[in-house]
Amino acid sequence: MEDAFRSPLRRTIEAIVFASDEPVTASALAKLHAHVFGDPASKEDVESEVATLNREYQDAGRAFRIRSWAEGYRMATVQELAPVLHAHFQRTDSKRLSRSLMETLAIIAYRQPVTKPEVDHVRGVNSDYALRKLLDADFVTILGRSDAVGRPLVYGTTDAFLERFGIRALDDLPKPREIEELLNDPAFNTERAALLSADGLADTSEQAPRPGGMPPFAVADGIVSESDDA
Amino acid sequence: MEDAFRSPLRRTIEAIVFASDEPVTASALAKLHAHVFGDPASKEDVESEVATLNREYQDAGRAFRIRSWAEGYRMATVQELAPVLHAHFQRTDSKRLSRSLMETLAIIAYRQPVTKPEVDHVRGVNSDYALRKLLDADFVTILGRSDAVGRPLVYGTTDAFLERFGIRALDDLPKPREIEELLNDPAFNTERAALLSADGLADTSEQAPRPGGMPPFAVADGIVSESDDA
Amino acid sequence: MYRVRLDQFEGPLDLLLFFIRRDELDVFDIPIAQITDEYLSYVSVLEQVDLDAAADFIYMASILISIKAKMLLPRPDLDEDGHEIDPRRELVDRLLAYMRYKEAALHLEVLHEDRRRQYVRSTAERDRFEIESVEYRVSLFDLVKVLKDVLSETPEPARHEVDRYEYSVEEQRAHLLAAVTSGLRSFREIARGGSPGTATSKAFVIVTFLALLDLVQQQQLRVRLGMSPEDFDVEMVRAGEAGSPLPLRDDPDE
Repeated sequence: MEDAFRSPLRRTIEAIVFASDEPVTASALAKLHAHVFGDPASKEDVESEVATLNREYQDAGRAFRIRSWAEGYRMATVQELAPVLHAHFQRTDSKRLSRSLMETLAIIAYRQPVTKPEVDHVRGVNSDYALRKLLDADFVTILGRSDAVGRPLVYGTTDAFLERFGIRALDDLPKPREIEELLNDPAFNTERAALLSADGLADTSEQAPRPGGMPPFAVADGIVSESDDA
Repeated sequence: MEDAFRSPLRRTIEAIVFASDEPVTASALAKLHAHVFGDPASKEDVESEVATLNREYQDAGRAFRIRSWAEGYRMATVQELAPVLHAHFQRTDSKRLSRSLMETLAIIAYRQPVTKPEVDHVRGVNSDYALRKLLDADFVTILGRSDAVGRPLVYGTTDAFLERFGIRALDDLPKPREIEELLNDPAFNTERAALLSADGLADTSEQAPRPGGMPPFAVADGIVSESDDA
Repeated sequence: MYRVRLDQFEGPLDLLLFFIRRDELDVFDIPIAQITDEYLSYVSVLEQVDLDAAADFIYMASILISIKAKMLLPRPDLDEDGHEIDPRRELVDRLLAYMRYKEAALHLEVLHEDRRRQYVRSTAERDRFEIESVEYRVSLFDLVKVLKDVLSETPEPARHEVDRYEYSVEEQRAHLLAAVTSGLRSFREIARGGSPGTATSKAFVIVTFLALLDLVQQQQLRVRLGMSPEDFDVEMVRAGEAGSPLPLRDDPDE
């Protein structure tokens, strides 16, 4: 086994990332190391030590890894242990984001900086409620004002959003497919089915289960028949 | 190297103790393991796995150990790294504004020119300390004297404030009307609030509840670096 | 009117996409007349439940009607090259753009799910060493929020005028939960008040329905479709099941 004590930088990184409640950037770690040990370190040094740490964790079967989220490092448990953790912390899935919040968030994430009227137009509905919830959750923030008429506020996503979605940087967001691509996809109909219906979602394994939600049509069915009797 | 994957109990212990925000007892861990894996484990099994984990940490030069307190197990950094941790967290903590400072700053920003008695009245507490801090930080300045009885000093925000909060001009602050729209939907009556509170959007499982009802907010990067020299 | 925003309503574009998918329509050749009629019948129902959301739907209804009218014009508008402008064009573009973001939302959701499987040290901050006061990081929005809190604490009598139904969502939640303790129940049955002959009202149904949505969202209840086009079944989500299957299922086998 390598003598890890020989690398104070590695221990510094491990200690800080372990003890932090937010992502720590490589440059902050490099600066800290230089400050405490009087020994200059580069961002690349930090990156390479993080890689070494993760290799050590992997080899030793550690329950956690150092992840790169929101342009910083964060220690988190490995995915395959989720069942044990879910069981212990009794996490239920009731805290998932609703579809309308997720939709609003997607529009803001991809179109930022974006104004509320723009979001409303894309969704076809008033997004006041969703926007407020996203602001409250600190996934979205006000970036400033647009120069457009009325100088509306413009919105964008936060670092907390990146962190809570496990995204390294905004550039890493998966690109939405172009419309042509969507339409030319032979799976378009299945895709559409998956997007739009409850039954389609149930068996698409690569898609996350949808947050508890009722599609509008189900609502309509229930009420139509009822209000007829009423 | 020992094959740690062979011991699900060890990984369970490591994952739970790592992620837990309170000490976890050996018997809770044994029960959890039995529950998830259908494989009974005793308190002694847990104790011996914890000892193994700590040996592994020691050998690998890890920055943390599992400590055994009366109430249970906790993971914590090793003593000798305290100076590094102190150095790091002192730096970051000093970059945060406390809630009382934020509150005071908000009132001054929106009500300026404003006197200290007015600020005190709105906040319901004495704002001496907060005001002094804000003056020190150059977020707030003395604009002059009021004509009111006693000719109290009047305060307002500085250009440094605008710059640090990424606001171009005072007009860019959200208007009270916009704040109302954002935060205070008039239709949001109590019933509705009660109905909707159930769908707590935030995945709160990883956030400790924050006193005072303020969600955690990320500082704009600008603020962090700027307040260094404040 | 009891007002509540039904967060699960996805909005008019979603509804249109649903019609298109269900009838396997060509997005570029939408039968506007047919879709408009269906759309309007939906909106008339929606108005009874959720006036807030209905406004969005009514606006789209007016767009549909105006497209329908333009389609009937003998001489359609021409673009600068002299080609006929399809009155549906703008709507189609919006539908397609919306589809893209819906797909993007699903991708985000996958990321969120994966991230939720990875636990961080929840109160790392507290473990470190004593930090005297809880402090917050801030953005411009925080200022606004704080201000709003402070201003709302400055006394000013608030007046709410709400016409109350004789049923509360709270009561109806209890009613629903009691109704399904013994197993799967039909919504119609529950909404009739449980026993035949019991007088019921629209208010009763609507409030029960709102309570149902609420419980579905909380994953206490699950709704099953497919028994009959005029009804759906409601059942309790047992402890431990929560979150595993979809709360809403269309299960044709049953």
